[in-house]
Amino acid sequence: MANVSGRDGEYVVEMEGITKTFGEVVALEDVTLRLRRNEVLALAGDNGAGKSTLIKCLAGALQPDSGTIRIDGDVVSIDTPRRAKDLGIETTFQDLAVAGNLTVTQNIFLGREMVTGPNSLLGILDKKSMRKRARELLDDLEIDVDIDEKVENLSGGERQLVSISRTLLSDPEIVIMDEPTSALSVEGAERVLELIARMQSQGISIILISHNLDYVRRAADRIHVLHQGHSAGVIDGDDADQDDIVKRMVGGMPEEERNERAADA
Amino acid sequence: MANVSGRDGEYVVEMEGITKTFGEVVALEDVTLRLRRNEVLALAGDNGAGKSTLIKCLAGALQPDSGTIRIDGDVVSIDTPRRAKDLGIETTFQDLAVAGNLTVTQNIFLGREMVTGPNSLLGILDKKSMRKRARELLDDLEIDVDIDEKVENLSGGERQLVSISRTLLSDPEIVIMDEPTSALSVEGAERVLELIARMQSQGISIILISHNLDYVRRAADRIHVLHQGHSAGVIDGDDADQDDIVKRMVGGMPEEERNERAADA
Amino acid sequence: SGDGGDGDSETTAGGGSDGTETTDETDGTETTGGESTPTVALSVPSLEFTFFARMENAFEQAQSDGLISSESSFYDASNNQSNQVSAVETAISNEVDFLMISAITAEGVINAIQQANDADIPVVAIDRNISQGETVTYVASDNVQLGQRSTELCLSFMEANGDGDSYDVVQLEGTPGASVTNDRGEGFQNAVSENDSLNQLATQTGEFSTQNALSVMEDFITQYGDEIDGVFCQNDLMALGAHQALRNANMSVPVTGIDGTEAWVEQFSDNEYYGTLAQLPEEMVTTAIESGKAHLAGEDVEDTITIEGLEVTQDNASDYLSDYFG
Amino acid sequence: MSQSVASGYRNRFTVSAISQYGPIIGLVGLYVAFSLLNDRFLTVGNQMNVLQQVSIIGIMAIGVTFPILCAEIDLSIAQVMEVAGLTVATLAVGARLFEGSAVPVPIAILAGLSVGAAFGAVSGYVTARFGVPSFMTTLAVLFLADGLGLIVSGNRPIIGLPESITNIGGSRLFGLPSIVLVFFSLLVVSQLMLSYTKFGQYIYAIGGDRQSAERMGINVAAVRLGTLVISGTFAAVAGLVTLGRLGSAVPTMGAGLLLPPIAAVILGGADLFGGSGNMVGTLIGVLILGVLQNGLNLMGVGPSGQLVAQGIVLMLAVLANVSGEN
Amino acid sequence: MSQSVASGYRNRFTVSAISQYGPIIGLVGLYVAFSLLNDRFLTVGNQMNVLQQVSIIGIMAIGVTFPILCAEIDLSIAQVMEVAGLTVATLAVGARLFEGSAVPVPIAILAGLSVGAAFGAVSGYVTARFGVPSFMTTLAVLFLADGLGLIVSGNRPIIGLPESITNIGGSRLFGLPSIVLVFFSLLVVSQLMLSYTKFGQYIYAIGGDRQSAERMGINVAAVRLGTLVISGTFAAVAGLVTLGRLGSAVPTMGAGLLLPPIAAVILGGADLFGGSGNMVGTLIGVLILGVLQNGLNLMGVGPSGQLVAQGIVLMLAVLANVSGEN
Ligand SMILES: Nc1ncnc2c1ncn2[C@@H]1O[C@H](COP(=O)(O)OP(=O)(O)OP(=O)(O)O)[C@@H](O)[C@H]1O
Ligand SMILES: Nc1ncnc2c1ncn2[C@@H]1O[C@H](COP(=O)(O)OP(=O)(O)OP(=O)(O)O)[C@@H](O)[C@H]1O
Ligand SMILES: O[C@@H]1[C@H](O)[C@H](O)CO[C@H]1O
Ligand SMILES: [Mg+2]
Ligand SMILES: [Mg+2]
Repeated sequence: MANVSGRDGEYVVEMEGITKTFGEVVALEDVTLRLRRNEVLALAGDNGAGKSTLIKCLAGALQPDSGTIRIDGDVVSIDTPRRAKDLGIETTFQDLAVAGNLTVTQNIFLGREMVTGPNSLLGILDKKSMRKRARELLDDLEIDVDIDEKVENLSGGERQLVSISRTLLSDPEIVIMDEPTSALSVEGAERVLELIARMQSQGISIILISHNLDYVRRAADRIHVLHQGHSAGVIDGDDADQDDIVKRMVGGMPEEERNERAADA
Repeated sequence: MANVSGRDGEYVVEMEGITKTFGEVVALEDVTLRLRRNEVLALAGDNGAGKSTLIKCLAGALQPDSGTIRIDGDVVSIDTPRRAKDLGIETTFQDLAVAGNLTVTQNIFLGREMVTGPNSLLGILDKKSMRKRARELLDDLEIDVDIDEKVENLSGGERQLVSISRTLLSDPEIVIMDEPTSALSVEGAERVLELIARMQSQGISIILISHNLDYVRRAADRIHVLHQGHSAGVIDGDDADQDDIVKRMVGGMPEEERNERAADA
Repeated sequence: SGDGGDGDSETTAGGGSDGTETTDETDGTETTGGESTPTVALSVPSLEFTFFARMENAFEQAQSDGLISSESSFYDASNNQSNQVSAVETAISNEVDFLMISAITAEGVINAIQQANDADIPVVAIDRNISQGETVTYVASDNVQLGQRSTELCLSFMEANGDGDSYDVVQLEGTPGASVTNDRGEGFQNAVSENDSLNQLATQTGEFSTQNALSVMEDFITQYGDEIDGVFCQNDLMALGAHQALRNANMSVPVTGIDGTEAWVEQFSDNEYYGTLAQLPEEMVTTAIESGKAHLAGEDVEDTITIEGLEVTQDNASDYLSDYFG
Repeated sequence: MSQSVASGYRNRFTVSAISQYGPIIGLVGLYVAFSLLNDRFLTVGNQMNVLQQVSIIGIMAIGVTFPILCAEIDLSIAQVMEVAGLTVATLAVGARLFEGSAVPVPIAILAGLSVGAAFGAVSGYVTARFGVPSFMTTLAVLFLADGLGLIVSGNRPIIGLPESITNIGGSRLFGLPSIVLVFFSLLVVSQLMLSYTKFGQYIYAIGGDRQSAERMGINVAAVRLGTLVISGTFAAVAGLVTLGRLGSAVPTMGAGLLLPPIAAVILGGADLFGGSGNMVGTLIGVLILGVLQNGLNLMGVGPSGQLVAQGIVLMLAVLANVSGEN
Repeated sequence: MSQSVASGYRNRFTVSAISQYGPIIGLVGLYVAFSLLNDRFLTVGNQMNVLQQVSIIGIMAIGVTFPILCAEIDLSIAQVMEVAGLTVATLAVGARLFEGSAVPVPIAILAGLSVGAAFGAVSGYVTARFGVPSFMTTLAVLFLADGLGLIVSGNRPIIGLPESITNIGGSRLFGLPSIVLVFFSLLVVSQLMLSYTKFGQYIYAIGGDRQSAERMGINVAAVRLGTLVISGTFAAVAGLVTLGRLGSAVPTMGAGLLLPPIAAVILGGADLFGGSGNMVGTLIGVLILGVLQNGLNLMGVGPSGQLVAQGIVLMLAVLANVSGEN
């Protein structure tokens, strides 16, 4: 497998044998997920299947109980969201990580502010440049919100758009989006799909979680289905049919496939 | 218009000339919304159109700057969510009003606990009955969550399902659902649509906010479109075509219609 | 009143021995017979007050001099009434030979003292008395008297300083509700009513603290300005604050305190109208220890042993400092 | 709500034990350490002492647990405790403000408790009705109650209380000190109230997320007000039993009693920002503070050493608590 | 986060003025009232006094604003202030613990400030690293600092401080008291830090929602630690300028200084639960407390009346503040 990982290998992320329990609740059991370089991988599954838990392990928001994570072929331990960011992983969380008491501009730049002078904790904020850049960014994404409004005053969809726009600033290698369109209008969702396509064209590898199978099929190269904390197989996006996905979401991995796997091992 | 309101009138809710500003932001301007008895009225509109603001005025979570609200023909002032509940209005808020630090059962019953003995603030909780009833309720809705789990530990979709299940307990006259399916899987959303149909068949009048126009068209008798804080017309659900809705969402009320109205006045 | 002068102190009670000398006598204990180095406890209201810090030092001195055993404990109640009761209970648990206590308030330890009495542990009250229960003796200054004498000392300064026939004085009080505050206040009132030339201009609490006294004094100066002829402070820490406020306002009026705190007395060298009534906590401690031991030895001890306050002014300041802080 | 992830997802594991299992490690550690260091520590008598010593703080801590769980705070408890106790005493004896107009003991007690409830109602009303943070309203009540206490008592201790009053906090029943029985009864009642009434449930809901609770139809104002009335009332009960413990009513009896009860609640694992904690945790917190002080007292550690030891041990105890939770 | 709707949606209206416009109503009301009630209140001299009187609390309040904005608390400021001041004084004079080993003034000052920063670092580290609530870690530091203060000073005032030290808080510059200049300089620097640095921004982000801030990649631990180091350091600065204001170092100089700075911050409109507030608000809060006391002192209101008046006026002032916001 050495030839498919590493800097130029096939997989940019390999999560292997991930298990995560919360007390007695087994949220994930021996789940393996591989993200190919520059692909859009969708993660589908019923409510509570473990999708968010899985990507939180990759985003540094949770620590798996066991399993290994490889980025570009190297085993890494992602103990904080900061570490994930250092590894080039940018995440939009399902329950939006935004600071409601700060403005749109402040949220977009939080953690990577533009400063004049040396860039330390005491670096002087370049507020003007940030407002300008934020305005451009939102215009570019056709997001019509006041950049000086506090985020807690935004509508649900507006808040989600702000959170998504954050991913664009950091020049990431890997982008994870957990339900990025859930609160968006049809128009808004279309723009996010465009954004995903654009990111892919820039060489970014993307994990997309969505319950909207329409969007999933349009955007994804492959679809990884989770069922009650277990993998229920990976389907190629091109020949994905809605029924197959739903069947796996509801019933888990088809018998045949499971047998195949067992035989492999 | 006296003949169409009142206890037996056509409209169970009449919100007239509602204006709501936040500082300089005009979230709603002179919006009129009427909910017919026993209908499912969808409220559609782009992100930030003012949908949530409008229904918050009806749910007692916000006070409009001006305008009147009639319930069953009587002008009412709904100054708190408690008042709304007293008027028979049950609401699922977009940013889920749930108590994360309490269990599923506790959340379902919060504010209307079963008690043994006199029902005051010091009423003794009948925990056993509540757990039983909660279990039944969730089974009935095919929601598979642990009733003793803290709600903050649930997945996004599970949390939403718990919030929705609350509406069923209080025997409401009017139910407002703000994006009830946003975090739900296809399966979950179907169950909510069934639930809406069931409530309608029980004589409940419903306001449904959703960005999923598919669901909207399936569930709604009429669709009220909001555009940038203004009404953009009401469309009959039966002859609603997606393009018309989207056009109104994006461009507001069609010129002709606006002129008609002006002529009326 | 108005004695003082030399550094030697007198005790009015015949039964008390001269405390200052006993400290030097390492074999002093044997003269009392009985248990030579008893285990004792001393509980004081709060080490916030320099006065009690001096008691702590005297207590440690007594320990190292072998007057009391090294197991003896010193308790600081941090001005917390319940803490003091707890300290007494602990001392009883530890079965000390006798207990010395300076009660935060005379009444606050009634039950605790009752418990000590029940456990047959002798109690010596020191500095602040207790209102009920059996005590071997009460070793203290007379706080009413201290208040009166310090006020009158202030009056004598004012008379020396000015030439009018009536003098307006302001008073800075201690912690509201504390017995010393009430007693010294009473002494102050006595002085005012007994001396026709003395008028009370204002009274405010400085809570026995330097910075509160400073702020209050600043406000007094704003309000009364030159009307103020003198300042009586219920302790020396507040006198330090009053001094600072007066200095900042370029005023110079007599200030008197109570306690004989080193830092205050050191201010006297360039101010002839500053003074204090020194209490002698070291002597109180040694006297209390003597009395307790005498009681254990079956001797009779006077009910009260008053340690006369020592008037300290510029005249005797350096003697006082070298006698007690040298 | 802005709770860190780390503390969130283990809840299931320890279920409700989270805030009981954790804090107890610190307490057990203290018990082991002091038992090894001092023979008298683990005696029945001393353990009884500890219970008695913590009861007043304990009662106040239970009371203030209610507002804290509800994301409120009550800074007035020490002064309310004081004024309530003074009111009972002066009314029963017919002294000071009520000179000559003594009332029967039950009425005096009722009046005292009403004073506590009334102060809680004042801050509770302004907080619940106008949205003024309880930090500020209870701070204002702190001043009010303190002033009223001085007025009621004329700034002086009250002694000669009828036995029917002092017995409440100062007698023994079934071999146990009555003050301890009062403490434990209130503890049990309070825990039952939290666990089994709508009121208790609403406190957690509001403390966790006030806006959600309001939107779910809870009468938030009534509950917020209620928690502050309870803490005022419990403070008054603490004042009442203090009369029995001290044997008198002292105008400074609340001094130093603001921080310990609140600290005990937090030490017991409650979240200062509301929504989690319980009375068992508070009990453990109270015991940690009490045992620490008692043990150090028994060992005869001097005042400065005691402060340093308290600081270090407290730091270790909370560390043990927190790592016990994780 | 669980902030009520009512307070949320007006923010836009008053933009950042929300916590400046509101609280100022109470302050203006106080100014009007006292100006009418007393002629001397509005004189330049008295206003200068007020500024001086509030400076120490003000410096501590500015310092503790940092942790409060970050949803932390610092209970140790009063004791840290004390021990830092005592360290500077004893080192510079070569007294007490440092008997005979005086060091140059700059080194003494540096040592004092380092003591403050070190205590902040201890509580900050344990809080940020292990998730122990800062309420508990700073409470532990409160004890530690208090104990160390006793050890350093031997509990006696230290006088005879070099002018180079007392001038920092006790001289005049451009006609203004230096202590006021220190206060205002720190205020300005702090407000700039909050408004214009990443650190300031992160404080608000963490105070508003710690988990989100962490997920957005902020080094939450460093910022939490930082706020507590700042409040420790500012407390040490307060201790340093106190030496100048009092003209001496008094072991009790921190007494009663825990609550006022924190109260000032909250009174100034900051949220005790973090995420909103600023230094201008803190200044207003500090002034409200200072003016209230000064005005009542000028009017000669006695201790109990003063407490009652403070309670009532404080309640009215916060009510005015809150209604000013809405
Ligand atoms: N902190 C926690 N404590 C206990 N159980 C948890 C916790 N977090 C998640 N779970 C449980 O783990 C399971 C997986 O949750 P997860 O959030 O990963 O689901 P999901 O696939 O993202 O669902 P959704 O589509 O609804 O967002 C759920 O059953 C959930 O209840
Ligand atoms: N508290 C507030 N303060 C300031 N502006 C607000 C506030 N609440 C809402 N708004 C603004 O009012 C407008 C309408 O918001 P609303 O939440 O009603 O939109 P919505 O139609 O529900 O959108 P979405 O579909 O995204 O949920 C938005 O522009 C929003 O930014
Ligand atoms: O006698 C002492 C001192 O005067 C001290 O300053 C305050 O407490 C008193 O008991
Ligand atoms: Mg999820
Ligand atoms: Mg909305």
